[in-house]
Amino acid sequence: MALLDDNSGGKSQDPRTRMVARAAQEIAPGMVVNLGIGLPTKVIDHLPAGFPVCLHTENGMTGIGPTLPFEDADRNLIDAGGAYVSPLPGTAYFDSAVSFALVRSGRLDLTMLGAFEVAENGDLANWKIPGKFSPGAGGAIELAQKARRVVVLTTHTDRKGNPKLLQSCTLPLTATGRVARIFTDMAVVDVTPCGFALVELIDGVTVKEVQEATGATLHLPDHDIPTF
Amino acid sequence: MALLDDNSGGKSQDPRTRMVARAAQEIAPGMVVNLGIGLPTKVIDHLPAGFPVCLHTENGMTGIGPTLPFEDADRNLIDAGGAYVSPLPGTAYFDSAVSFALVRSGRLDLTMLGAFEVAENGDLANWKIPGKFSPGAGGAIELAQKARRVVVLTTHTDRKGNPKLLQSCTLPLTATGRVARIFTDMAVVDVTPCGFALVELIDGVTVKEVQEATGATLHLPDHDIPTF
Amino acid sequence: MSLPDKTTPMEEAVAAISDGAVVMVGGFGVPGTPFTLIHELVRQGKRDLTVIKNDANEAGMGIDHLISAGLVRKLVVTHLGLNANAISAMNEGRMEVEFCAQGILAERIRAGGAGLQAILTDIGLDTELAAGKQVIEMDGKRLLVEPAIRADVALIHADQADPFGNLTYLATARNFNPIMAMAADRVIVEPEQIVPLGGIDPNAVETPGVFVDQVCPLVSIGEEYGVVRR
Amino acid sequence: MSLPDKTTPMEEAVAAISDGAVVMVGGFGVPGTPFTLIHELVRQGKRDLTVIKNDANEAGMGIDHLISAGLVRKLVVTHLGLNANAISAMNEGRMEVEFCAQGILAERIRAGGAGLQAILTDIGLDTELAAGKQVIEMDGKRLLVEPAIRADVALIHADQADPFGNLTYLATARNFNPIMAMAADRVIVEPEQIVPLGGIDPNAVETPGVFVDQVCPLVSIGEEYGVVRR
Repeated sequence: MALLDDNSGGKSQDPRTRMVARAAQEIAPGMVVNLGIGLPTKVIDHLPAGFPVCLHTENGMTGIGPTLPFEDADRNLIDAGGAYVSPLPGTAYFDSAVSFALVRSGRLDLTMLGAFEVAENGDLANWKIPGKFSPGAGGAIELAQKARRVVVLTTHTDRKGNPKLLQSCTLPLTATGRVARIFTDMAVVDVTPCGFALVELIDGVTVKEVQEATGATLHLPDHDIPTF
Repeated sequence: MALLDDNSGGKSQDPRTRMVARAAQEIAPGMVVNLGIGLPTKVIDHLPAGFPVCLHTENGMTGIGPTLPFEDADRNLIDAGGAYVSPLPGTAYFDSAVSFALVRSGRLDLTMLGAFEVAENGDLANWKIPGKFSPGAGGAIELAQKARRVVVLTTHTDRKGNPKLLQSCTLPLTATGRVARIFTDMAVVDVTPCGFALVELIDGVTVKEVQEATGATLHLPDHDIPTF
Repeated sequence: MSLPDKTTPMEEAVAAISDGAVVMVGGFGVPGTPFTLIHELVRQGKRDLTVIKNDANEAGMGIDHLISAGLVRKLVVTHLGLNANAISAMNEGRMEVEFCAQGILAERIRAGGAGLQAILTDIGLDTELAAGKQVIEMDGKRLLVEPAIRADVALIHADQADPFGNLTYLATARNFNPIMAMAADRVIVEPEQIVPLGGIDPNAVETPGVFVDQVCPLVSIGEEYGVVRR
Repeated sequence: MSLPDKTTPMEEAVAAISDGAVVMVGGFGVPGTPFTLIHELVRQGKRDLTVIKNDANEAGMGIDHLISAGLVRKLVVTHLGLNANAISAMNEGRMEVEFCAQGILAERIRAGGAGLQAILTDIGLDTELAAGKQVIEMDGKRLLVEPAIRADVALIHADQADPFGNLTYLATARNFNPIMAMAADRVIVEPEQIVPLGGIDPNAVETPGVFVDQVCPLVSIGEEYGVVRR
């Protein structure tokens, strides 16, 4: 719950927390939203209490309420990442077929996903590093391919400092041309017909630093770049 | 409930009632059975009380109990023919997709259907008389094509006295080669690789009479023909 | 987090349906038929409709009001033997009729609701219902390609609804309602009862509200919802 | 009319599973995983199995016991990132792994349960999951043919069962259980509670008993069904 303070008061010093808090603003009232495993799940902690949003988890639930501590958990109630969650008034449970019916038939307004790589044409790779780590795609292929809007939350570079925003993906794809926006620990970047466009910067990060950490050209606006 | 007497005591004078009572004996304990609209539905009245059978109706129910009079009917509970039925302990309701999932995936041991025409190769026509009466097939195509065993209940001839058991059907087909046995108001006839085989006769009907009312050769057994 | 309220006056919900719309209508016989929504559709005189429904109801009931008023251009149906008006309209060429095997109609609608493009099945392969349909071969077997069906609007009758649109159904009034409630761009529900958010056990929800667009309060359950003496 | 009793001792139900069987296993993470049936399968040492499951559980839990005992020839799965044993068995070639998009695995199983032969979908068309799959054209669009999946046996965890096999599930323990409970030649259920016939509201039944073959009483709900501290 400490994260909530970052939302209501001054900005966190931690760039990842700022990224997550900024991503939370992407959610408009009334949306149906799926938050992918990992960083995206943390977005839930940055939504104001009572915010009108229907959160979906692909293991069979709409209307996710706050995450629960171990002591209060219901053994039958997890999200797709295994976190113990709670119901809201109006929650519904359903099977895995219905859960993806919702995704594929266009009832999901927004999904936020993690990434190994994102390309400047909107391609996404997040399920397989051949020979190293192949966890499987879970529900990511359908989420990426069918949500009305797909955004990515990711560190701007991997642990070795290599860029994750690239001219083209090198890993097996999850979906092609579907990513609209990327939230990182340095910036907000849009995918446009011309490639990556820098939209916002985290306070204290320079355009030069972001460009150097990016594996493709960042198009700049002709106005000052807002910070977050 | 008067029909129950026919089952427990002497034989009915009405050949149709005898046909229905005879057909009821086709149901073995433990079966899952669908009774088609019309004559087949009446089979339910000839099952002994508490007989272990799971009756299915395609509008979304397993575990059909006795038919109810108007006064006791539940407005939300009908069978596919519109009769008011009752639940049993263990009844389940489900939607139309699940209802036919059950049929197509082989969970239906037996269906009893009505017929316009049956051919000696087991073809069935019961949904369309072009230019005259085209009610539509409802669920008959799937019932006829996928139930493990398909039997037909029908008068031996139509209202004008024309045979309904034929060398080949003249009307649009419901399913090909699926009918195993036919119960009529004259006889029980099996569909065999050699064509129609006379299995049983209603008391008082002769082989000659049945053959004359049939539009294809009736193969006879080399033993006496039982009556019912 | 909280879930939005989708309660809408029926007149307003139906007013947004266009002439020429493709409309799915729940129900199998009387149970589950959205009689009040149908009446409002007739009252507003929406025309040139394509109606997708299991059956044509009976003369003087349900979608027969649409058919008799000449508002139905095409009917996709599995059975219409109980409605002489529908048979006449079909035989006289006043209404186009497309017959579908009942479970395949259900699966095509479900496929539409599930965001699939089609199903492959051997049902009806040897019947005239297969005429004109694409056939493909898989593992040496011929199969019919049965395209998914979606509608512009689905008219749904439910037992209970909460304001978010979570729904329950009773007995055989369920039938086509849950699958149609997933397969339309706009899903309009007439529930017999509206309960507060949280009034339906989340394990008992049959149609998750996320599929539902408008929940229209019913003023009363009329005679036509009742037991029909035959 | 009355409905038969399908209560069966678990040892007997599992004994009838053959070596080499294709086995569907319910569950998504801990909820809905039939841990006790899995233990009995390991105890009886059934081998050369093809297991179809959403995920590989975690090391030391659920189907990891089958994998670690070398009883799984092939695993059809959507995600196994939480089980290092499964990843090793895959990487070292001791177990064949077929990945499937999660919702498409659900739909292929559902299609098997619904007696359909395949579904057509655009999901995964531009990914390596499409490799080797049949592609057909419909209305000018390329679509993948995803064949239906059926199993010899499905192992199901339910909340309540009656003796006929009508089932209910709780919260997110539902997941793949209702669809797998329709898609196998023999469906074996471990319910947390067995109630008398009539003890489940017929409107609340999630899996109709007609799909279920054996209902196996559970002696206890062990620790592994519980809340996992991470």
